[in-house]
Amino acid sequence: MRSPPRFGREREIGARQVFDLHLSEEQLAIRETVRDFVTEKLKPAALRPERLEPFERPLLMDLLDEASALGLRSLLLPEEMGGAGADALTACIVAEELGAGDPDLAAALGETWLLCGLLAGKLMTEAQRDRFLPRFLEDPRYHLAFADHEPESDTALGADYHRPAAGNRALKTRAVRAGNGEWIVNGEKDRVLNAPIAKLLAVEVEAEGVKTLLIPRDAPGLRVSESGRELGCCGSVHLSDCRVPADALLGDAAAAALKASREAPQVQAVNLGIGRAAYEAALDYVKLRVQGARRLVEHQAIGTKLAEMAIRLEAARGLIWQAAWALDHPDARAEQRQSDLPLATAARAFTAEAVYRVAKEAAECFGAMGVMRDMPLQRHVHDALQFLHSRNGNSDAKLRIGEALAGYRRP
Amino acid sequence: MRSPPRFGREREIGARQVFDLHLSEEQLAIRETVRDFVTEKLKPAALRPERLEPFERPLLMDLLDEASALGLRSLLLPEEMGGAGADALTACIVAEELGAGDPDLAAALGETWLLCGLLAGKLMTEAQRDRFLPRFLEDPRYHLAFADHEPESDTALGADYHRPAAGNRALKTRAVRAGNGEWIVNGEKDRVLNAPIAKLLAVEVEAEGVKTLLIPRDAPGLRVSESGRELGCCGSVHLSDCRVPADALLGDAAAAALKASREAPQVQAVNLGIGRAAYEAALDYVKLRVQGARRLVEHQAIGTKLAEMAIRLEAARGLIWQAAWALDHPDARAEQRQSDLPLATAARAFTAEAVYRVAKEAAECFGAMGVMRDMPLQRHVHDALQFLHSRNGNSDAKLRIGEALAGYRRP
Amino acid sequence: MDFSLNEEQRAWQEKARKFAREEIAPISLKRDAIPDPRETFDWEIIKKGSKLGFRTAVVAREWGGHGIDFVTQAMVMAELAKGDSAIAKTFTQCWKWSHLIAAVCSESQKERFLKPFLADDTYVLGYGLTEPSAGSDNRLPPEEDLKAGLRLKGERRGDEWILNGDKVFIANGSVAKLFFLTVRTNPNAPLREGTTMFLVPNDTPGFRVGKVFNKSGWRFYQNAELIFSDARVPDDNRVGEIDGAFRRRGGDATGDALFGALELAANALGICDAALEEALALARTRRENGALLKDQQIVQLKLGRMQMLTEALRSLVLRAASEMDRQIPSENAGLAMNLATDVVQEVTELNLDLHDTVAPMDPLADKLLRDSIIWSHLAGDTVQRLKVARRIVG
Amino acid sequence: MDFSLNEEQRAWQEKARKFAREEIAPISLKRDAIPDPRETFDWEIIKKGSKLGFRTAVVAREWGGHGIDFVTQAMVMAELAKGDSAIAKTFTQCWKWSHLIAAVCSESQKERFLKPFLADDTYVLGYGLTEPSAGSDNRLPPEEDLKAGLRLKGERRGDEWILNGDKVFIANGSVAKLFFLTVRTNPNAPLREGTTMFLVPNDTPGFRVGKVFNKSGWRFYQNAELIFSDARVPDDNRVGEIDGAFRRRGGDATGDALFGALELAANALGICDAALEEALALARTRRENGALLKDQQIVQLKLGRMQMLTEALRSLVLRAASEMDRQIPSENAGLAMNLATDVVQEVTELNLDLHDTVAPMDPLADKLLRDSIIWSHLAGDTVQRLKVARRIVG
Repeated sequence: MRSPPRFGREREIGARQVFDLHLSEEQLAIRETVRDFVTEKLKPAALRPERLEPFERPLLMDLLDEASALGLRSLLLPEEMGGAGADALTACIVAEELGAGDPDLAAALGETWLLCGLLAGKLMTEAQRDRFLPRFLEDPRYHLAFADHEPESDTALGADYHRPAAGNRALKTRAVRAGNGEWIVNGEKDRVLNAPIAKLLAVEVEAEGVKTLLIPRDAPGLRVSESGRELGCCGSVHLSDCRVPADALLGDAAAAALKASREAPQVQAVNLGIGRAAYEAALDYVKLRVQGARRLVEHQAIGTKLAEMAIRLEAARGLIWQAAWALDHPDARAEQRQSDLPLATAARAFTAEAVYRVAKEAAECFGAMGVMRDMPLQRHVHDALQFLHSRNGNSDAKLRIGEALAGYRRP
Repeated sequence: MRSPPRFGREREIGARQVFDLHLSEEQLAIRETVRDFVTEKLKPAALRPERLEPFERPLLMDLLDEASALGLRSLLLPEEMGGAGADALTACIVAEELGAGDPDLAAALGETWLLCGLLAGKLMTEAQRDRFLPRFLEDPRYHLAFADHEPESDTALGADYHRPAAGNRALKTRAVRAGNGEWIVNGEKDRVLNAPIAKLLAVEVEAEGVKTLLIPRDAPGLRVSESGRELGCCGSVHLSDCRVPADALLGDAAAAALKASREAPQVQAVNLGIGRAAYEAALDYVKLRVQGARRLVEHQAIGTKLAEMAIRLEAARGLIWQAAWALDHPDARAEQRQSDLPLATAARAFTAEAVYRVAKEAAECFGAMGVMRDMPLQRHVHDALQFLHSRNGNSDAKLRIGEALAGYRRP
Repeated sequence: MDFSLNEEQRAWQEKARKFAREEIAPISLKRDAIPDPRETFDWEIIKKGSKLGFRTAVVAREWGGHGIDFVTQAMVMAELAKGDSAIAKTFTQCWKWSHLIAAVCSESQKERFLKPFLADDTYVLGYGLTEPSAGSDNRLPPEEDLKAGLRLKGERRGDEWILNGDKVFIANGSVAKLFFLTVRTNPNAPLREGTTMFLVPNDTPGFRVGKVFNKSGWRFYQNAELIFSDARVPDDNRVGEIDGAFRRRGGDATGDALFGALELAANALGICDAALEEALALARTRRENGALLKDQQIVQLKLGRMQMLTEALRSLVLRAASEMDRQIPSENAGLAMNLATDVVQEVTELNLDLHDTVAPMDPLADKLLRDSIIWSHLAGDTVQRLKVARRIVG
Repeated sequence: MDFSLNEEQRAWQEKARKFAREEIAPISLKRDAIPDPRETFDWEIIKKGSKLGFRTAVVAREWGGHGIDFVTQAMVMAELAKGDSAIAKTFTQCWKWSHLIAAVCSESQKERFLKPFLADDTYVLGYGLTEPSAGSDNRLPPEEDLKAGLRLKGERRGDEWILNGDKVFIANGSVAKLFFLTVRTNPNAPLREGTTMFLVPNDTPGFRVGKVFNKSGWRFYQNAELIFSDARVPDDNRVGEIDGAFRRRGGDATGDALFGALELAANALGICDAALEEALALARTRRENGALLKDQQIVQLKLGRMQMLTEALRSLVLRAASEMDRQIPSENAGLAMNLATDVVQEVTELNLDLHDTVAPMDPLADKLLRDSIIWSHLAGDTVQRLKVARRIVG
């Protein structure tokens, strides 16, 4: 059993286990810090008109740097490696706060802290880590990306539900070994979060099986193009006889671990932040605005709507935190839970629907202002839609859960 | 700060607080015990035809006694008084298990353990407790009831949302003092859970303000009639010059505390048990039944439905447990939570809708068998409906939440 | 474009409305509350309705029936169902199969069955498809398993067919005088090519009624188990070709297959009307904390939604019926059946919800909801939605 | 009961369908993608449509228009909106107020405004009610606060009225040549008794267009701020009686008030048709892991639901329009407007959902959904539902 990392302190071994929803002092402290940053700096910047357009929103690099300077870029990196050593729950707490301010920045920064924790903490060889860590820690703009998706590839379960995968699933990005041991990579990846800002990319390739190569941004033959229709800072990675040394190869466990990280609860926490921002904006508004000689909130229909919004967000938060905690406590689940529910996927499906509905209803409270591009509400709706329809969407998530509930294991 | 009771052991003071979803050993043990009882005895009995009819289902008194003998009747009674000293979370865990077996029995037993914890643990004077406890502990059929609702009384917020209460809210059951200090009570209470089996009733009366009297079942002038259209074992209490001694009066805090107990999370846990029973029945069935040359669960539509059911139940459980935990930790909430959400009410609203949908969709998986009275599915749908439409239903719950979110305090 | 009813249509609607209000509604809750499912049926209401023409309304005029068109059928079904959905269904179950008698039976079969049907107020019809382990597979035969589906076996012996096996959940099972039964006559062929239809009177030797199903809704309406032990049916009672039960019916684009869809949609509409009427009456008279319910926003919103859904369903039902009368191919009847499920359940749930604060589980609101739940497996389950959707996607 | 269109109705429908397919749809996504809201408008498409009669379609024939009935209006609106909802709305916004010109303007006003409107392909109309802090209060004036609602002030000075104040979100605000404006002419009376309507040409001295609103959907359609600083409007431009703006309109049971409801319902129907068409095309051609999308159950169920909702809406829209043509009082237009909100949003959400695995935020699916969100505040918010519901509960 691996000892789960805790934010700022190792967990006491042997402490009596007891159901407890208290956040730790450290979690409260970091939430406070991030919330202040969001309120004072991120939110005002995120509400500038150019950030309210739906696509091609420039990433707020200065604020990304500031957030990195708070230590967030290395949030999940173990303490002994110079990171904050936070656990998955703490990552969710931080991601929600950032997401309430600016989901693009939250997604970008979250991707880096997630990957640095995973790569350095678990997947790299010691030699790889020794090369990686100093550069990562020294350079405040050292970001990370994981390139798995390929154009025209079919990653949805869809037709293969409850059947062995068939069809168009083989990777087209291929790596072959040169005589000197170098890897020569050719192919294209798209929908890669952080591609435009990453200095190191973990790239999934076909090389007699699925393997993962660490490719620096400045490797010869690697080119990145930005794409505008996704949340966060996304792009395509073009690899044309791109050469990396032999020791760029990660171990065989890397592919599965990186794939699993796509479903990290912190991603849903960013979305939850969007929902919270929309809900809080609506709550503030309906407490002020008068219609029919009463404040809006004093109308039954509005009070009911707000209650439903608040309930949905609280339920989503519960599922996300539960999934995060389960990630930190893999054994606890096996021992004590009867449910076969894949919690992270369940949290994704629930949160995506909940937040979209919250954002839409929050916008409705604002009347015509809810659809104006210079107001934040339409952006919340748009961002929530992107979560609802990213990574093959909720239909795919539910099919995956359906398989798990039936005990079906993909061969 | 009151020290929250723990099941079987006092909580370590000064232990480091950390978010932890582990159930304690004691919680796991009691869950196991109750689950065995439900599987082996309660469920088979509950599936007998006479228990599948919608109304006037006879309470399974023998099994109620057996469950009492397991110590459940005094689940929330503090240990030093001879009870199990469990916390609200443990009560939810037990209530869910019982609810999955037979919600009527769960509701009846839950009412007794809730009221004994509240009355003896908090509301009775020492003298009252000294008289009450020996009788309660000795008699395995000593059950408790709280009589607050009156015929034709309007307890829904409805027209009074966000406005001071008006209209028809005053209690009609009145108590007056006789010369010898005795209370003479006249009036009628209806929809009283456990009225037909309770040996002691806490009765809300008007006596220059709202007061609560402890009235034994055999008090002269008290008569109980059974009513069939509610879940659990319900009835009306008729009081006609009913006389109780002066020391039957509870302190002034009792009225509010008993009122608040109506919203105890364990009540929603019973409902959650109904949803789980329906879901588990459906899951078993769709894994077996073949249609279109595939097991039902291998159909996308069914897999999707099951996923949605499982997610909803998990989210409901999260809210219920959170509400229970918050009840056990009143200070934690004040210190750390930003939400004004009344968690117990939120858990009720969410669970009621979630379980009804789960029960309905589970029944649908069974085709025509889902509507047959000799099958459990229609009973689950019916029971879930009763939860959805009890205590003024979800519309009222949401209005109450709406008021809380807006910071409105009822004068 | 004209939505108004002609004089004859209005007359039938009015007659049905009056019968529902004066005769059906007063007994509806009482029959529903009877615990034994064999006892819920009432021949008196059937006889009364039969005398008014509701049992035989769709038999062609040349055969002595009333030959009402689909729009009239839809309106009458909705009116009757507003009184009691299950009683309405008992009548219209006869319509479904009098369609068939008239359309595909031989002259001699018409003489032997249609005439007594027209003459006898207690002659009701049943139809048997579902079997203990073949429900959905009959309605949507799987492409991957050609032998799935029904197993009631029919073997030819001289001029007779010997039937062995069971049917379950059979409509009007314990009260019908005549059943249309689909029987597997070629066990080695796929469902659609090995099934024959027979007319089986209830006094057929070797046939008996088993269990009457104890349903949560539609309690008046009898669904029963039919048991066949060497039951002997003359070949004269065979409908259409041997092994041709499904072939025949597939060719009819506006006939009985669509009628079944329209029937469920129109019947649901009647339940919606009943629920809306009950809800409006409550909201307009009940006071809560001194104020009429109808003056509360959330009550208004619920009532508005109930009416919105009901009128959407009514509009689609009328359109589908009108298309059927004009033989215009369309998926609207099937879509109306699917929509009916969503609408009737939400509308009856909202009605029960509005009664929340008045009393626990208001008996009428509870009954309307229980009746509506029947739609889940008849009209709105995955199979019934896929059937329609697959015709749309092509 | 007859749902079919007559020859003239079909001809208009066909003309609209062709124009939408050949002229509107090809420019729809391009205009939508223009970032500056002042630049999305395109006079060419307006001129082309105007020459075909779409701008002036509802002006009475005796005044030189086409006088198409409500059923035709509904069909044409749906067809145009299938090409682009916002372009369709630009045309039909003129219908709304050409109803008014014809119905309530004096002969001299008709001469001065209706004639130029008919003669000029770029003469479009606008209407102004909403103000910075009075939206819902105008649509559903509160009983508890009689002075709530609009504040644009009009003061009589001789033969002129002096207007001061702002209007916001005004339809066709930056392109209309003539506005119908409601103005508070008696600040001491409740809204319904102190408001007068004026015809205000866009070259009125003291009037100017302010901000053009940057909407997320309906980007082609111009909503603008109108600013009045001592703007001078002759009393000849007054419509109806002084302080009578609301009184007049309340009396018209099937006219412009209902037209607004029908317009939103029919326009939404067009979006649904576009979404369904896009979704079906995708499902029929796109392969996923080797199999066509349309062969998957969940895809079939989504498409079936899209069509079910769309046909329910179409049926209710047709029924409401037909009732309006026959002057039959009914709440169906309002209910259709409410239903349109639910339907158009769910249908466009399902369409976007079906595109999930293909590409992030498919541009057309995204646009259709953004357009549908507009319904939230125009047709489906609490106020618009309460307005209809209160008429139902009485």
